[in-house]
Amino acid sequence: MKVRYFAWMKRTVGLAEEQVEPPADVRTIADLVAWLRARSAGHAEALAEGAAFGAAIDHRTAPFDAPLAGAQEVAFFPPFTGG
Amino acid sequence: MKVRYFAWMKRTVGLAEEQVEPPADVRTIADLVAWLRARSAGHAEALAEGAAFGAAIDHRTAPFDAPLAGAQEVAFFPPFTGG
Amino acid sequence: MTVRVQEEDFDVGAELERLTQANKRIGGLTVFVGLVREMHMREGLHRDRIDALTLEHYPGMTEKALEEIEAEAHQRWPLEATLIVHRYGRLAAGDRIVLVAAGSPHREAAFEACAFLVDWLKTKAPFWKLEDTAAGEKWVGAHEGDAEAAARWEGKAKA
Amino acid sequence: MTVRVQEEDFDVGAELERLTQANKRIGGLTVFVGLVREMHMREGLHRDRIDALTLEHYPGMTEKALEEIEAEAHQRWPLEATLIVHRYGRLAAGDRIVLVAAGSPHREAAFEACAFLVDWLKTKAPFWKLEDTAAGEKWVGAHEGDAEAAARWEGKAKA
Repeated sequence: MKVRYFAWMKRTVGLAEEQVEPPADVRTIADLVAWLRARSAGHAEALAEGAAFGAAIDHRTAPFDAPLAGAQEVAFFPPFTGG
Repeated sequence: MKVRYFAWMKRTVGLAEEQVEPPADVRTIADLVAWLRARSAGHAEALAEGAAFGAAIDHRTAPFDAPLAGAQEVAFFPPFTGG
Repeated sequence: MTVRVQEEDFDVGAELERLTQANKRIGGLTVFVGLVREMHMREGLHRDRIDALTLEHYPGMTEKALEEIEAEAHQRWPLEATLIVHRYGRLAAGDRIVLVAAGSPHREAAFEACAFLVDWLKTKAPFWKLEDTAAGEKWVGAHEGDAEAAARWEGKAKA
Repeated sequence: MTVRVQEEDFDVGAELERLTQANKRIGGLTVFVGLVREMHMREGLHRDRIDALTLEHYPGMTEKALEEIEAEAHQRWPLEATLIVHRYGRLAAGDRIVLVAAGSPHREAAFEACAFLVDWLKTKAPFWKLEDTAAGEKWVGAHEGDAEAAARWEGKAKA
């Protein structure tokens, strides 16, 4: 599964994207967030509890309880500020 | 005093404008309308009671009770349909 | 603040470029372009297509009315730039009739001011439309919705 | 229905000409142009002028999000034509960021749909602004008013 980070989360994690293979008990986005936090201090900071960020599964915004089954690409990003 | 007619009122009166010298007791636009009606069948039809039209004094919309004192140009027209 | 009443067409891109260039305080520009719409009109047994119309106006009063409407918009919203260009004369379906633009630091002000300018010019500027149909000429009646749209800005305090 | 995400500038006049030409059913076209506004930011003792920003986006997701927003507008209003062009990359004060246009037989629909498209793209399309200040880079926080503006269209029935 590919994980991508955008805007300040990319700088904080120190990566634009990474290939990960979480264990079988990582079933939702919330599970993935908790699992990713352990990868580095940057991950822990960017994905900290209470931080304002959202997620997408395969290019579509998804809530944190969305199941990861079949996901090719999961993205994390701060609130959008376009327009 | 110049009197001007626009849109269908111009066709109905048969004139785009005319120079008139109403008597001294014609003090308001309403007075002028009543006085102009007597000028021709076209005037009477265009300026008939109950017809939907408005007026302007010297390029500014004015209510029918507006005084004519000092007016150079009075205009009569149907409701605006621009834009 | 610019108001123009003209017979010839206008170049939307060039007008907007001129309006916003050298003003870096504009964050949002809202623009309205009114066009002659091809319409089908039913009257009795007849069904006519309206292919063209003629816009008559009141030279002298028109400019004054548009300038007052524009000044009113500047009173109500923090605007950096406004433009009204209105055509008169004969126009065919697809032709541009009017261009209205309002630029502000904030997009809400730009949107509201542009809608206000369009609503008020429809009911307060002396223009009249004469439609050409196969059956002959027909003066367009005032649209009830226009009076309602204009009225929603009456007495509203500055945003 | 057209959505484009691009680094290069767009030509407003040419875009609108292309959008409306050969469609004589459009009576009103409402357009929004978002521009980079020169801003002054106060932080502690410092007062910085923001002269430029960098827009990052999520290729692939951005286009999909904009297309969904556009499709939603067509569901809600009788639209003949819509266009969204959004830039990314480095932009200086005065530069155009986004062009949104909605054309309809009726001006009310054109105005509402254009405002809707702007409100929703601000909160539902994956763009992020990074401001360049003399003191360094600063990611722009989400604007509370944007969420409110977007929310006013939630659950609204078709006009």
